[in-house]
Amino acid sequence: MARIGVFVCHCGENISATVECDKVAQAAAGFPGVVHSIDYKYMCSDPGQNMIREAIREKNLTGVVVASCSPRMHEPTFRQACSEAGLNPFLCEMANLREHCSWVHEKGEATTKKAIDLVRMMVEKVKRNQPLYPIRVPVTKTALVVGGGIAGIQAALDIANGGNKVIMVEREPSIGGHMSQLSETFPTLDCSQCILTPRMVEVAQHPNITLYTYAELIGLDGFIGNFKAKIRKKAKSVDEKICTGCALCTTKCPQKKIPSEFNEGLGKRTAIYVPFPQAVPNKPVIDKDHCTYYKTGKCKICEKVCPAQAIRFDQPDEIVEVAVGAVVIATGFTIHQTGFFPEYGYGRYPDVLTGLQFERLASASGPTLGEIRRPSDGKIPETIVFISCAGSRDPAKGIEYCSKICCMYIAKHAMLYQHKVHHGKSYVFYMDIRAGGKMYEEFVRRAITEDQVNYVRGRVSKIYERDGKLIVKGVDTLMGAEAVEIEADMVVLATAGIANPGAEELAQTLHVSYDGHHFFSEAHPKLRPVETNTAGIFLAGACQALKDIPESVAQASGAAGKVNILFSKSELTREPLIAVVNRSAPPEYSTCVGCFLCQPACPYQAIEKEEIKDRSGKVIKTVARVNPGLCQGCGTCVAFCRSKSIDIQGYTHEQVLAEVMAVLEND
Amino acid sequence: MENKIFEPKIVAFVCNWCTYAGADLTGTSRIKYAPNVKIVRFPCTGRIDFMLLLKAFGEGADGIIVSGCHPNDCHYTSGNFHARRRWISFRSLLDFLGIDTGRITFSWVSAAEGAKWAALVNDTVSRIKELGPYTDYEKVARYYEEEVNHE
Amino acid sequence: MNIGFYPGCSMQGSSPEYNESVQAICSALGISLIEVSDWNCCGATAAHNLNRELSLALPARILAHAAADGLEEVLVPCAACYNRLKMVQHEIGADRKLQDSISEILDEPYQGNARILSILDFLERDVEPLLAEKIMKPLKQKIACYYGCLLVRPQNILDAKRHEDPQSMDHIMQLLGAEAIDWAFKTECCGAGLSVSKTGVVAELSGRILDDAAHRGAKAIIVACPMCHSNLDMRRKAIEQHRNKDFDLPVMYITQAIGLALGIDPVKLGLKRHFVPVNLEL
Amino acid sequence: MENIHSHLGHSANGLLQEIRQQTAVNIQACYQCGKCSAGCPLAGEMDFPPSLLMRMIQVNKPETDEKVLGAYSMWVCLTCNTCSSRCPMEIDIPRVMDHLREKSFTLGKTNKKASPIIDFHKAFLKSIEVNGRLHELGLIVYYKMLTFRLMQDVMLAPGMLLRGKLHLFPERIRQRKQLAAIFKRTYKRRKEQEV
Ligand SMILES: Cc1cc2nc3c(=O)[nH]c(=O)nc-3n(C[C@H](O)[C@H](O)[C@H](O)COP(=O)(O)OP(=O)(O)OC[C@H]3O[C@@H](n4cnc5c(N)ncnc54)[C@H](O)[C@@H]3O)c2cc1C
Ligand SMILES: Cc1cc2nc3c(=O)[nH]c(=O)nc-3n(C[C@H](O)[C@H](O)[C@H](O)COP(=O)(O)OP(=O)(O)OC[C@H]3O[C@@H](n4cnc5c(N)ncnc54)[C@H](O)[C@@H]3O)c2cc1C
Ligand code: SF4
Ligand code: SF4
Ligand code: SF4
Ligand code: SF4
Ligand code: SF4
Ligand code: SF4
Ligand code: SF4
Ligand code: SF4
Repeated sequence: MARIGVFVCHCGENISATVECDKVAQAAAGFPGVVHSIDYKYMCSDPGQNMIREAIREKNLTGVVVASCSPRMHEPTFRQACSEAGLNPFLCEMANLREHCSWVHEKGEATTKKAIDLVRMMVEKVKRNQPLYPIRVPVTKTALVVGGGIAGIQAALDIANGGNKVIMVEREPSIGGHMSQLSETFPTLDCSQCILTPRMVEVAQHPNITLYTYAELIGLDGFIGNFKAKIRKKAKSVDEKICTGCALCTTKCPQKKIPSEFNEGLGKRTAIYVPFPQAVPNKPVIDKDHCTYYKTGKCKICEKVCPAQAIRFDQPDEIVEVAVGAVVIATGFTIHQTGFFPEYGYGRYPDVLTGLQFERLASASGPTLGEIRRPSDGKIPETIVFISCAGSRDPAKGIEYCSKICCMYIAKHAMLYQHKVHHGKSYVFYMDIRAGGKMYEEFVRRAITEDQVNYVRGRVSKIYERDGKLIVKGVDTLMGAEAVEIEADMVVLATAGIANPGAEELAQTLHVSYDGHHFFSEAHPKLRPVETNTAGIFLAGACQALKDIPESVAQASGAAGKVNILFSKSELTREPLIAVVNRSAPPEYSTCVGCFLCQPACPYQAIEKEEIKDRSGKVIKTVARVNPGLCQGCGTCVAFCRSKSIDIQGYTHEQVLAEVMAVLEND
Repeated sequence: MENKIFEPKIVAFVCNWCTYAGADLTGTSRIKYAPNVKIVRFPCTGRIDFMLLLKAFGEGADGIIVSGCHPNDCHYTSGNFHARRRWISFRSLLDFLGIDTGRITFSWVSAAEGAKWAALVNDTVSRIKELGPYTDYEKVARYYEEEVNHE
Repeated sequence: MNIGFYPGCSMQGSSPEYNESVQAICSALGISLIEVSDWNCCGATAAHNLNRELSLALPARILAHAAADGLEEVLVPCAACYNRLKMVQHEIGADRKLQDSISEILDEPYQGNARILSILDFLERDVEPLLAEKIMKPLKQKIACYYGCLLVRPQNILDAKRHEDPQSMDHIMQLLGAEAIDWAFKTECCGAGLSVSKTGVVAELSGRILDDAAHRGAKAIIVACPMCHSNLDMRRKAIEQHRNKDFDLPVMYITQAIGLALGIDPVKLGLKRHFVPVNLEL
Repeated sequence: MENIHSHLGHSANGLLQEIRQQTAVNIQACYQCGKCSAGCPLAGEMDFPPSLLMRMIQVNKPETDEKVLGAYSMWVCLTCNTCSSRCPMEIDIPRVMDHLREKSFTLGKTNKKASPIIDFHKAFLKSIEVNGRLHELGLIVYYKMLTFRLMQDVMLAPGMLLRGKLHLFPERIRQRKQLAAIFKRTYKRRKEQEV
């Protein structure tokens, strides 16, 4: 006989303001099988949990229903409490009276009635629950880090220094990401390369890290602790083991006019190239799309000049498969290009730049060796305009969110400009200055008060060119929207930061969710910001949302910490909410008829064939069997099985049916 | 009794990862909606076996909502595709049983779409109110019993 | 398919040359247009400013007549009429209640599904493909294509491509052999409806347009709107007085330019009706 | 001192709500970036540039609503749609201007400076009401009667006549009665709405 206890929570006033909790408890007391029913102010508090533990012991409960908040909030809490009192944790269920009832309905009879129905459903379900026991699976102590920007680098180093192996996959020929392109960094104005390069080198040299550059992840199977990753190493056309990095080839390549990605199109590179001097690894790759040989079959100059004879034109792409226990996604972000902005000229004016282009101009290693010069004619701009929120906070044409990093880098840019061009005039058109961070507001103030940057509050409506000047039409909204027209020599747009192209496909490869803007979704916006909803896959850096360097690094260390926790044991326990194929006594053995309709339906290849043999080893019957290590408990197989031989523990036919009947039970 | 406003009984079959969480967000965002709908949680819409929907109609439900993750966002890769595919063949069964397909709302609500969940519930409730109570349930119940006995 | 034709008041009144040039190129290319029967004025800015219901009802009556005439498409060369008709169609089309209310005012059911073609839609689709072989006198000049506001905004309702820097006239002019300059005032407002009541404003706004075009070396401005034309052509004296500067810059309709390239007699194209004489070396 | 608390009004039936209800434009979404004013070709003519006008409506007080209805801005607005085509929040300012014009006109609160503009519109409508189509000469004569701006544009008339751009006699449509009825019905509705 079932002996169920019901515990109705007020959640302070969160539930009791619209649901009459005492009535719910009274009603529940009358449900068949319920032997204990009370309501209390805070069930999750210590006294609340104690009430549950005591009731289990005193009344010998065989099941518990806590009618409180979402199970996504406190299921673990209450299951833990039950198990402390000796009740199998899977005999505890929660009725969601808060998120699904009290918070979404007005106070009234109907709401209390719905609460009662919700409790009845869970009581009927829990009566049919079975004790379940966690599943243990082994853990492969190697992490895969996808993306080698500052976030990926930090995560990889932290994991590796924790004594675990790391495989890093970077799409470009070098690691470093956006940080390697930056000139100086706010809020301290230290040189980006100077602080980044040592870490890049450390990654390359770390005994625990295997680095695959010019590579991409093309598949991921398996589950937490036991993933199998498929990586395509694109052919570099250079034998990395032999190449000495002398760079002779790059000086002789006749293809010299290819816009350099690293310099954001402001500089040129060759077809065989190292993206930048501090690249890691510092060995060239051949860009097949631009190489004369690959296009016409003639050239091979690089091969001729290479002293090490390292060029390999016929090198194929290579696919490697690796076993990993966890994944850190750190693929970063990208920015809108100026062609995105109609009213700013659809990218037609060469002296309208993106912030990243300005970084390259301001960088000592950039195409102008750190002098701010106009791309059109090489002149030093006397008047420069920075435009904030270009495409950000613009639901009409761009994105509705705030890109978060640009207010700060605009202040930095204006400051750098004033430091380099003392007599120059700089203007910043802004809507709000978002400088929340340690020493950030002080930094912006310094730009305004010390470096004489003119901040004008208003959004620019149009930019056009006239006689080599860029006419910027804005207003000063703090002057009653008075027109402000500036004849500028250069305009820098703080263009919106957006998700990387390919983020959506990557999310699908990894089976993680992503938001409407293609940023990867964290498991919980406040309390699980570095995890994804898929166990064993973590997030670091700007691929989750725009972030500056300190935040990217903090999150990366957080993700690395999570990975190291996972790797701290060689086995991990998983919730037993998985599929099982029933077994019965001979001669039937199982109601499974061996049709294997379920097998192709399973997205995790968890269903195997099992042969049932007699003593002599003769096969009597072939039935399905679920591999508990692989099954994720999605239940797809269940819906496919016509003979109802396969069922999900925790969501069995019987349980679900009982819930439905309980909802519809007439009153 | 006759004058009582018709308050339809609606069961929602939702997946744990997207729609259940989306409905949680509706709560966290304090968006109000009609109390007629009660949620039954599933690991994935792929788990939802359509005989269960028939059972629900047979037991007197006036309407049903099935909602899970958006295509390509299924926590389990592809469960929602299977559900979708099965739904297509299920439709003809509904026609056969004379159940207005308007009584079933098939939708996607992600964990971030709290407002969408509220709108979905409200739309469904008002549509079912227009359709009126479902009365043919004995016929469905009979079919369901036969089908189960047959197996 | 029959292409309907709504000339609107300006083409019959102050801008007969626009009408003449449209007719001239159509007959040269063998395209026939069917005038909407007993059409009325679209109400223009006036109705729009003072009486919302009237501003919806007047265009609705035009659409009703087009429907009664069995026209699936109506060419509306005047940019102002085009804009009003499109806006009204959009507004009424999206709103059942409004449809009922307008039907009541019209005293007949609202029928507004005809496809409304702007001159640019029409030229791009029906004229451009025929042009290549028929160009007799290429226009070898630097010209500035001026679109104004009414042909491109609101961009989503009018479905205007590259609304900040439209290209369709530029393409046609290039086909005719001209060099279409890149300039900044393609879609700036000329002052349109204020031309009579606030002449000073018009002089200022239109002046800026002339100034930029002239500054960049254009030898003519090409327009597709009677209001733009009258502001830039008829009111030239006022502009020149206002800016204290003379502009040697004729203003031609795109259809006149096409007509010239096709070798049609300038008189037939109404070119003699301009205030600023058009004597381009062609 | 008492004004300190009343800068922002809480009027429940001010212009803010009325515009939201009747035109579906939510002015609260305006975050005062000023882009509309920066692009508006007529902002220099206006007493309140478009963004400021939006802010005044947001303030939602009877006093500011009065100022808005008496503003000159909407009368010089040309519905060029520059503002709305660039507004990041897609606020349909021209639609708001329409509403303000009609309301201000109906309530007789129009700005004095706007009279010539309004008179021109009136004359224009009269011409359509009578003929079904615009008769420029008639329009100009009628307009001059309303405004006494006898000399303005007179210089243009001979040139226009000469070039066949001005017709002495109006073109008229056939179903003038039907058109007159349309006019009447809209005027009647307007009266009904007022009460
Ligand atoms: C103009 C500008 C100025 C800035 N200035 C500053 C500053 O002064 N101070 C500051 O703190 N922050 C600044 N930032 C922000 C800073 O750039 C970011 O915080 C930082 O780069 C985020 O690092 P990340 O590793 O997350 O991403 P990223 O730097 O974008 O790195 C991502 C890496 O992943 C790789 N990748 C992408 N997709 C894949 C894939 N599918 N497979 C494999 N690899 C992939 C990319 O190639 C890249 O190497 C600035 C940003 C901009 C745009
Ligand atoms: C009015 C307000 C509203 C907020 N609303 C939000 C919100 O809506 N969303 C949001 O994300 N964030 C919000 N925050 C921010 C949020 O409160 C903080 O981010 C968060 O509390 C920081 O957590 P913490 O653990 O770092 O610090 P704290 O919460 O301050 O915890 C520090 C703990 O350390 C203890 N302690 C201090 N010194 C010692 C010592 N020497 N020895 C031992 N113990 C010590 C303290 O007693 C305290 O328990 C809000 C903050 C405020 C002030
Ligand atoms: S158990 Fe949930 S509902 Fe109850 S007090 Fe805790 S948080 Fe609130
Ligand atoms: S020349 Fe040869 S060894 Fe030197 S960098 Fe090129 S490939 Fe490497
Ligand atoms: S073969 Fe290609 S990479 Fe080598 S030198 Fe020639 S163009 Fe450059
Ligand atoms: S960080 Fe500043 S500039 Fe960037 S989008 Fe946000 S408010 Fe605009
Ligand atoms: S579908 Fe059912 S009966 Fe068929 S093999 Fe799978 S478990 Fe067995
Ligand atoms: S529940 Fe079934 S379909 Fe889903 S993973 Fe497990 S075995 Fe595969
Ligand atoms: S552009 Fe739009 S958001 Fe900006 S001030 Fe104008 S109305 Fe407001
Ligand atoms: S529509 Fe009116 S307010 Fe908007 S930009 Fe044009 S003139 Fe200015």
